[in-house]
This record gives sequence, C-alpha cells and structure tokens, in this order.
Amino acid sequence: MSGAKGDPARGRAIVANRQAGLCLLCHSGPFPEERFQGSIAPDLNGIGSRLSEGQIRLRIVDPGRFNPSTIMPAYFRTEGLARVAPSFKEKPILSAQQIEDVVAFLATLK
Amino acid sequence: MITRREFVVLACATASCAAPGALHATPAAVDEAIRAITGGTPARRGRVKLDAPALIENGNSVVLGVSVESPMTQADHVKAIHVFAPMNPLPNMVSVYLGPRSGRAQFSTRVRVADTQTLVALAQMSDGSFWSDQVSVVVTIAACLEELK
Amino acid sequence: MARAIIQVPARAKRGDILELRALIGHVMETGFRRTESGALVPRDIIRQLVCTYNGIEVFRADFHPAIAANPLISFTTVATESGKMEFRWTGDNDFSATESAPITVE
Amino acid sequence: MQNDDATNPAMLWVLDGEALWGRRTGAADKACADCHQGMQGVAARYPALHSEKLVNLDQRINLCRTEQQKAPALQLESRELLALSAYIGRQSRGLPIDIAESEQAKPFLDSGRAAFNRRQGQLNLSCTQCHVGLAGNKLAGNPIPQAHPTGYPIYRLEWQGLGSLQRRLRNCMIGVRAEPYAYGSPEFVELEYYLMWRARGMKLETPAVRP
Repeated sequence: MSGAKGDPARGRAIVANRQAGLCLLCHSGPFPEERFQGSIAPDLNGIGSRLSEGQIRLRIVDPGRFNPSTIMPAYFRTEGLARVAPSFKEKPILSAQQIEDVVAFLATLK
Repeated sequence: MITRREFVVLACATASCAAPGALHATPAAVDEAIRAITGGTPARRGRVKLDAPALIENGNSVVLGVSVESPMTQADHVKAIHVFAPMNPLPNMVSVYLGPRSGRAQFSTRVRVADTQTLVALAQMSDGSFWSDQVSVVVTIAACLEELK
Repeated sequence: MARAIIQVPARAKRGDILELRALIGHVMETGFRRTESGALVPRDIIRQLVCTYNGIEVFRADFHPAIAANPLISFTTVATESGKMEFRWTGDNDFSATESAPITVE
Repeated sequence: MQNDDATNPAMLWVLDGEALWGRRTGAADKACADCHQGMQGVAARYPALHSEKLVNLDQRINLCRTEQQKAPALQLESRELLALSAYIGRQSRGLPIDIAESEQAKPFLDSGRAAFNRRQGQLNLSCTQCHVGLAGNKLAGNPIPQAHPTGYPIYRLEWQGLGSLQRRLRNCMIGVRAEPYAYGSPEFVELEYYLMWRARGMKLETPAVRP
C-alpha cells in the first residue's frame, strides 16, 4: 500500500495496542501477555491460513465492502463518516505503513 | 462544561494509567513497610483473612475486608491491621487500630487498586506476634475511559 | 462542612457487638495525578478517622491515597453503656469533620 | 452497594439535594418544598413535553428555578443540579419507568431512535451495533450492557462521583471518536427520551452505582 514492506514485529505491537490498533477490544488472538481480549469478533488465530495478504489488507482498509453491516471500522477510509471528533477528522485510524505492518503480522498467524 | 475531573489527564485516580512518570511501589517496598511495623519479627501465615474480589472491573473503588481470628479479650486481642499493595504508588493502603472493645477483629473499606497484584494484610497481636494473609487480584482494563479529546 | 453518613444502631443490649459504618464526601486526591500541562495535582486526602464512644477511642483508621474517593469504612464495637458515638475525620488542608449519633444500651 | 443507603456514596448527593430542596432561593424567595409535596414517580416520567418542548428532569428543575423561584438556572452537571435530580430520582426508586407516548412527542422519539441507530465517529459505530446486537459480549474484558438508563444520575466508580445520563452518553461518543452533542442539546434529550422509552416498565434504581 505504502510501498514499504510491512514489519511483523511492529504490526504485532499495533494489534496489541488498545489505543492504536484497538484490535483486541473485539478480537482475541495469540497474545498470552495481553489480558482481557474481546469476544465480539473472530479469533485472529490462524487468520494467515484462512486469508491471503491481499484479503487481509482489504478487510482492514474497508471491511464494509465484504459485509455492509459489520461493526469493524474501516481503518483507511475518511469519507462517509458522521460527526467525527475534530482531532480525528480526515485522519485514517491507521496509516498506510501501519496497515502494511499489521498485514505482515497477521499473515504469520498460520 | 468543565468538571473538576476533566482537567486531569488520567481517567483513573491511581497512577497506573501510563502517566508520565508513573510510579509504583514494589514487593521490596512492601517488605520494608512491613519491617517498619514488625521490627523484623517474622509474620506467620494464618489467622488473617483478606477478602478482595479476584477480578476487578474498575480499580477506583474495590471492596476490601479483613478479619482476624481472635477472642478480642484484654489478654488476647488484635491491636492493629495493616493492608499493603505492592503495585500501587505507595505500599501502604490503610491501617486500623483495634482493641478488646472492638468485639470482633474485622473491618471493611473501599480502596484503589492500581494494577494486577498480590495484596497483603498484616495483623499485629497483643502478644507481640504478627500474622498475615495475601490475595491475588486481577484488574481489567477499562475499555472506554472518559478522556480529553 | 463535608457531608457524612454514619450508621449506628439506636438501641442495643449490653455486650452486643455493634456494626458501625462511616461514609464521607471527599475527593481523596492522591497526589500522583497530573494535569494536561504535566503539573502534579497536589495531594488532598483524609488521613485519619477516629471513633470515640462516650469520649473513649474505640477505633482508629489511618488512610492513605489508596482509599477510594468518598471513603467508607465499617467496623465493630461492643455496646457498653448509653451515650454518644462520635466520628471525627481529619486530613490535608486542615480538613476536619465530625458526626455523632446517640445510642441507648439496655 | 447501591441498595444499601449506608454504603451507597451517591447518598451523599441525595442528602445535599434534600437540603437544597428545603432552602429558599431566588427573587421569589421560595423553596422547592414550598410548592411541592413528595416527588414520587416524577423521575420515572422524564424526559417529557413542557410547552411543546422536550425537557429532561434537570432542565425541568431549571425551569422551576427560573420561572417560579426567579433564580438563575443551575449549570448542567453541577453538583447542585445533580444533587436535586438524585434527591428527586431517589423518590421513584423501585417504580417502573413510565414514558408517555403521544402524537406530539412522536417526532422526538423518532429522532432519538434515529440517533441510537446512526453510525458515528471515526470508528463508525452506532449505539445499536454494540448495545443491542452484541450486548452480553465482552469489549476487551468488559461485558457490554443493554444500555437501559435505569439508575441515573449514577455514581460511577470511574468518575468517583455522580454524573448524568448525558455525561455517560458523552463518554460513549468520545469512545467511538465522535464529537459529542452539547450538554442539554435537543439531540441529547431526544436520545435520552428514546432510551427511557426503550426501558419503559423497568424499575428505577436511582441513584445507582456502576463501574
């Protein structure tokens, strides 16, 4: 997406960070050091064997394209949103490089 | 509308929330606080029962109770009960002073628990002995904290 | 003065063990929090509660910043005679509050 | 904790409210108690229409202050106003929420429902998605409740104090990275109205204690 190849180690940190990736609020996954993971969304274990990198990337960028009623936010879409707080306006949840890092990490979860 | 608490960055009252310069005590600090009371007399496990929930949804107010087996007579009673928290900013949480007029050696209060840790209760007996109990608690991370934008 | 709620049984038999409760409105500012600009919010806590029964201390508690806002504490005392149960809280910034309740012992 | 008045910290506010209730104020030098007897059941019926305008209990208290007592309105979310609404709300504890439905009020209800169902904020979430579709599941370690406002104003352990339903809703909006509605705005009162209507029949627990 950004041109630079993703770094799985950085991606893992983003996924685990509850202020950045927010992933573990809803998903659970192979993070033995992280207590209290979410039970709302599918387990991230094995996602790398269920989906290709391209499929993972698309689901992060704009999951609504696969399921319009999904609760998963679009991590790289800034239009079509209502009442976004001023400090988050026109900003994607994650940058292109961060998304590459997350994709690279999730692809390792075979 | 600015309320008193909104000008404070942290959404919780403890210093656990990754504050700049966040600090916590240590098991060693608890040992030291205990030694300051016991003067080095070893505290035995038993007779003391420390009650706290194993799983804490919000560390700002946690019901904590301590009871000690004792006849609470003039000759044999609990003089004091102390509670310690190694992962709070300060090791000492609360100390209570009792006597034969207490009838029972017990109290309960509401405390702040900064993080997952093992709380320690220490009872000081009229015969000079010390007894203790400890309980492990897990503090969950609040998902939607009120915060400044 | 701060608002306080105490619970003392109105009547009891001599020798009964009474359950007492004391709740008081107070922020219990820990002294470890910082404002947005990084300044430390000064500590402002209640440091001590003393309960006296007809003037004699029957219970005392030392509070630290680990005590939750609006402190509540419950404890026991033996009913000995009719009279007055008094609770006195003292703390930082010259904080002081007193609440009392009568008790009749038969 | 909430059902025992001796340990419910919100009772400190209720007692303040009781004192304020009996205190004369304003140019009219009148106390609430000079006009009103008990307020049993009142909190269970708010928000409600007042001269064609939808107002919540806090706003209704302020109308009494400005119109009857000739006193300045209390600031929303101030200790005094929360104390009065807790004192009034306490008198309806145990009574079922009783929101009137009417043709006149229907637009407000529809508008509140629409806000409940509208996706908002950078995280693009509606209230419904979590509090209806996923209630009972866990967001991080915390169970998601069904969003029934049965205990407001509440003593929230996170706040270490008393707060209104609007303050709680503001938290939620900040959580989904949306710009919160202003306190007392029609949007907030309509949402409050819809939530109370949705909880109709449930018993009030005011003042409740929540994590």
